[in-house]
Amino acid sequence: MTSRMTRKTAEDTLHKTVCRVEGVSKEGGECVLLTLDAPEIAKLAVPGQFVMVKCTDGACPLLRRPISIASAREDKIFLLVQPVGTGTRWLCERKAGDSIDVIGPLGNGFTLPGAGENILVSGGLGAPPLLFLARILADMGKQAVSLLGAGSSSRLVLKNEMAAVCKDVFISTEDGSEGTKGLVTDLVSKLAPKSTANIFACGPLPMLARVAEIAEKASSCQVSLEAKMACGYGACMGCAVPAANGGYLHVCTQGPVFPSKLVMWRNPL
Amino acid sequence: MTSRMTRKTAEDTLHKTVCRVEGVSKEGGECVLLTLDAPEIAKLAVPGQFVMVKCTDGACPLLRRPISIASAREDKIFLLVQPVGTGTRWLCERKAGDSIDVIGPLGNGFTLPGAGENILVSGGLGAPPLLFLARILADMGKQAVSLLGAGSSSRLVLKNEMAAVCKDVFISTEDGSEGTKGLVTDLVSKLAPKSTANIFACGPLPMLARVAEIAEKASSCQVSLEAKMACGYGACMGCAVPAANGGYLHVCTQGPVFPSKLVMWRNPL
Amino acid sequence: MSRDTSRLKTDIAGMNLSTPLIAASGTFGYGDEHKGLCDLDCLGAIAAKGISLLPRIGNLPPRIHETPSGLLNAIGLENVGVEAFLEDKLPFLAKARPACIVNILGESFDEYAQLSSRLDGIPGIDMLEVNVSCPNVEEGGLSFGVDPDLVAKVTKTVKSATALPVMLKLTPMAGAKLAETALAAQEAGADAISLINTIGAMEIDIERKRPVLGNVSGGLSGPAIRPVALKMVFDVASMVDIPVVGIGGITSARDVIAFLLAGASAVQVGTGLLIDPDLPCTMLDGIEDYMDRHGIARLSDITGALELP
Amino acid sequence: MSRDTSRLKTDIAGMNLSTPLIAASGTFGYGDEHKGLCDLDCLGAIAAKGISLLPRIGNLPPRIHETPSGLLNAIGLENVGVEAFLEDKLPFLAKARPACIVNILGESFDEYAQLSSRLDGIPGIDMLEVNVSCPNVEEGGLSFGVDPDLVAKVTKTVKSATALPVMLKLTPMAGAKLAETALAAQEAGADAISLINTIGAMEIDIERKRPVLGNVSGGLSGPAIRPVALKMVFDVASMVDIPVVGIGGITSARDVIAFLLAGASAVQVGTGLLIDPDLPCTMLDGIEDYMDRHGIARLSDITGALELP
Ligand SMILES: Cc1cc2nc3c(=O)[nH]c(=O)nc-3n(C[C@H](O)[C@H](O)[C@H](O)COP(=O)(O)OP(=O)(O)OC[C@H]3O[C@@H](n4cnc5c(N)ncnc54)[C@H](O)[C@@H]3O)c2cc1C
Ligand SMILES: Cc1cc2nc3c(=O)[nH]c(=O)nc-3n(C[C@H](O)[C@H](O)[C@H](O)COP(=O)(O)OP(=O)(O)OC[C@H]3O[C@@H](n4cnc5c(N)ncnc54)[C@H](O)[C@@H]3O)c2cc1C
Ligand SMILES: Cc1cc2nc3c(=O)[nH]c(=O)nc-3n(C[C@H](O)[C@H](O)[C@H](O)COP(=O)(O)O)c2cc1C
Ligand SMILES: Cc1cc2nc3c(=O)[nH]c(=O)nc-3n(C[C@H](O)[C@H](O)[C@H](O)COP(=O)(O)O)c2cc1C
Ligand code: FES
Ligand code: FES
Repeated sequence: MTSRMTRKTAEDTLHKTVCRVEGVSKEGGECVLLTLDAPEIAKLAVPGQFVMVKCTDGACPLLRRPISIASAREDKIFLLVQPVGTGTRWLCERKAGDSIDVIGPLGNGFTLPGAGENILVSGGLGAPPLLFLARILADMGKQAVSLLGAGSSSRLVLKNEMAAVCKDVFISTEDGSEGTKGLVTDLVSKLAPKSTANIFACGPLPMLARVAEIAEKASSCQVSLEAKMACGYGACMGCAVPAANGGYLHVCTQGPVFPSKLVMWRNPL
Repeated sequence: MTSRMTRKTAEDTLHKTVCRVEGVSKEGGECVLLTLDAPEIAKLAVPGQFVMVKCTDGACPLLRRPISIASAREDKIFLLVQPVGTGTRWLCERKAGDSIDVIGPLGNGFTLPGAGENILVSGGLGAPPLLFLARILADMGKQAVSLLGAGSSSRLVLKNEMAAVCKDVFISTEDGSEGTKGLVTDLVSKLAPKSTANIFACGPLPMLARVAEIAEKASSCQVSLEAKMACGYGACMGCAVPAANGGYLHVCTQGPVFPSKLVMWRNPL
Repeated sequence: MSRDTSRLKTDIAGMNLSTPLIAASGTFGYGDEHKGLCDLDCLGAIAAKGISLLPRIGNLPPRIHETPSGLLNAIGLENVGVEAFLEDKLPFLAKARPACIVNILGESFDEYAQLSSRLDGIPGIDMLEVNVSCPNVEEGGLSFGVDPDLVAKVTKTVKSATALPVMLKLTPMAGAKLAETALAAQEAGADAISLINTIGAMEIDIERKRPVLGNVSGGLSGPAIRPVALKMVFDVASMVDIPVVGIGGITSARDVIAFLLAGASAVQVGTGLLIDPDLPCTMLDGIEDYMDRHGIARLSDITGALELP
Repeated sequence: MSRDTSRLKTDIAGMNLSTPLIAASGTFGYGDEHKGLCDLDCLGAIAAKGISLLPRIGNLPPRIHETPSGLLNAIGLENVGVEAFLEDKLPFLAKARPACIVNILGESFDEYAQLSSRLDGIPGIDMLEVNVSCPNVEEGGLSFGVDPDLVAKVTKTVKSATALPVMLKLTPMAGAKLAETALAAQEAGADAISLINTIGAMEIDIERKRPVLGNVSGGLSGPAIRPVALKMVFDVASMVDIPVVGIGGITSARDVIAFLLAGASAVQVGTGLLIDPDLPCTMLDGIEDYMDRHGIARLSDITGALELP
């Protein structure tokens, strides 16, 4: 690994801003891609970071929701949101011109790779931070292969966006409705990453665990984890996940991106 | 007084229905007039009754809000809503085609008058139930005079609707921007209701107290009261207001319309 | 009704309930206020509004106030008194299919004794639920329910005055002593325990610099208190051997099942019913769906089935 | 900063606060996590995350869960331990304008004694806040805070080990005994009282049939508990003569004023800060507006000014 382009949030400045929704577009799986005007956050954001979003005009739900930054360009940040509950449903109902209260950029990002092939593995809604990463890699002239997995074709997200910046995009669906039938981790196995490969993965925990296993001999394997968060910036100690060496990792400040070797994969939660 | 066209809810059937918003129009004072498709309720409703409205798609606010039935025609009921807090603001943001969960018709209504002149006194947002009453009186071939009071001209509601069915409409505004400058109770004093007059009043408590006082010698004076309500149908005992003879009246089942003589007007709350 | 609720049956101290859903006292009146709003057949029982020896006119208004996800009330136990209850209200309750639980409250042991013996042997009553949240006039105003000894004494008083099954309704104000009060009730002969009653609370109108309730403070109910109630039910159910009825902020099938898993044999729905009187029917659908998905044959298989880490 | 907060000044047991807003322990880390999110000058004091003698890694996740208008947490008092605190964390807190309150917790009297004497005389610390919600290992796991005698003993232990002002942080789990615990603390020499800590609670994942928290149960905070906290603050403030700091679900200027009217001299903001770290500044605007509208010259004129019917 070479340059660590991101930093711990505690050493930097965070922003809380009420920003305008500039655009809204539908994606697969009922997801919505929001474009927000958030210059302070856009300026600082790096792939892997997230924002904490207030998902109400009133008081319910109480807590902000963590959402990955799916890209940052000029003054804008992009969020891809899947409606799974009260908060994300509210977000998906926003219209251009509405306001959203956002804190960010939070957490660390992916450590950018030196040499070697770059493999981006997204399961389910893992694609957003990896799209941001793919775009930055492309800007840097580095090539990447994107593996996208989903339950079925209709639930795939950011496929075209990924294709625009990656050397190859391979798709797997559990029902076989698009690409290879099976899990995205099968694609990783098939690719048989070399020891020079840099693997970047985001998705459900069992998928990450399997990627970490397959990637044992890769040059590096970074995973982006999820945890319930109350604050998102290191104040509450709520976002702990068990560490490989005993003790806990804090997803919001030490992560969400971790070298896979730091994470306790057996019964992690 | 003659026929009591309304009844205690406990003797009849109530309806809980998720109804469609058929139309939305703006009124004075940021109020919104909602037309709801609610055939079961429309069929039964009489002037003075109200509905309990769930003011959220989610879980907050917790309690339904009481809103007067501002008229019922064929399958429709009309609600005039003033945005004062979370619940009423949510209601005022509804669009045609949305759904609203409503329980009604609740409470008793005005006792319809026999002979004599009918004076309808509305202060602030007191007009909705009195418009319903005015329309029914017109249908019955009885004449009514409507006194409408508001803080200023821009906050007057249902003026034209009242004018369409009343013999006369007199207006007062506190800032003198329309009609007589002053309180609507001054208009009542000026009219000097005869002993044959039937007075119907709805509005803030101090206004009702003053109307009750002026109307002491009128043939009848009925007032529509407000109280915080948890259920609206007699189950919780939350909506008590002090009665003239000691003890309490329950606004949701015994009211909201009461003969003014039953109400304790000194320090009523 | 067409619903087959046979696998939803439950039994609390010999009282048969066709469903595990009980209308909580004070939130369903005397059962006859809901014409058309609630299919009573979805309820296993109705706990009537708390009854005292003499009628009570209740507290000075305002009596209710909404708080974040909660309802603050100080009704002051307004009720018609036991004689009018028997005359005017019981006939409807006795006739309705849900079992009839009479919730009683006294301000002295003697009042509890008189009430219980007056209700003893009256057809149509299936159980007494003893509200011990009331201030105890003999002991200086603290509620009976916060002291295990007083809870035991109230229980014995009621038990010796009636042959009806007796359910003690615990108050969360007992705090760290809650499990002790539950054990005291059990040892004194209670047939079942219900919990929780409302949690003491208040709200202030800062513009008028006054409490919002006429009674200064009141009791908090609704979803806000649900996680507190759930822990109390879990704690008590793991201590006692008699059936436990869970109460507090239950507003969905999910909530019902959570309380059953925590150890309740049935639940009461209060504030949720005030808002959605048809909630019991919706809940039964959800409970049946859950039982289907998890292959659960009998409701009692859910009770206490929580797995601990 | 440009805001003139002179009329917002308050004094708690000799500790000067430029505003009545204190960051509640455990919800503001060690004060240095918020770069850019909070103008620290809006805070009168920061109560640091609870410190124990030795570092604690905290509880098994999941540690937090959202409930209706509430936050359920079982962090397990994860902290760096007193030595690392003094080395790494205190310097920032000591330098910042808000006063520095160190929140301490022990599992035995001896731990409280050692912690207090270790912190005694260290520049930059303005007050100790004693968390008595922790399970008491010597007395079988019930928390110190539910028993007035134990509260008195902890207070004496801490007071005799330090010259710093000592604020006892009461737990709502004392229930009906709460006012007694407050009086016990006062008599044992506490300089101030803060309340409430979180209320014991739990939530269940019905699909997995397991508690949602790794620790089975946790503590409830946030707006859901505000009416309960407000009553407890009112009850305690009417009993004791030492200053009371109100805590529990405070998320607006209105809430701050309600707690002051109920008798608090200052307040702590916890869950509200996690969500909106800039809340203190918004609150100050609202408090000043209120003082303007009501012609109130000094903050202390609000404390206890509630009028009863
Ligand atoms: C670092 C990070 C990045 C994320 N990025 C994205 C993203 O780019 N797009 C996206 O759609 N989602 C993302 N998520 C997930 C998203 O935060 C949750 O879907 C959201 O919090 C659910 O909130 P809700 O109110 O819609 O659902 P709820 O009704 O609260 O619950 C629905 C489900 O979401 C889970 N959940 C609830 N609160 C949280 C929380 N605070 N943190 C994590 N999970 C929670 C619940 O356990 C439940 O399974 C991310 C999560 C993390 C931790
Ligand atoms: C019988 C009756 C008929 C009514 N008819 C109408 C009508 O036709 N149109 C209309 O706009 N309003 C009407 N109201 C008033 C309306 O119910 C309140 O404005 C509404 O409940 C406020 O809710 P909110 O969430 O918007 O405000 P909140 O944020 O809850 O509070 C704003 C204000 O409304 C008051 N309020 C809150 N809850 C209630 C409640 N359950 N009952 C009464 N007051 C409450 C509060 O004390 C506060 O002053 C009527 C009230 C009653 C009792
Ligand atoms: C308006 C109201 C009136 C109540 N009256 C009584 C009562 O008379 N007797 C009683 O034991 N409990 C009474 N309760 C408490 C409820 O039965 C129940 O224990 C409590 O509300 C918690 O349940 P919930 O959150 O589902 O409402 C009352 C509650 C409310 C909200
Ligand atoms: C995540 C979290 C961690 C907490 N940690 C502590 C602690 O270390 N020491 C303590 O005394 N209180 C702790 N508390 C309790 C708070 O200081 C406060 O008393 C409680 O949350 C109620 O206030 P609130 O509703 O404003 O959050 C913690 C609360 C939360 C939510
Ligand atoms: S979410 Fe609060 S510390 Fe990570
Ligand atoms: S509002 Fe419940 S009885 Fe009137």
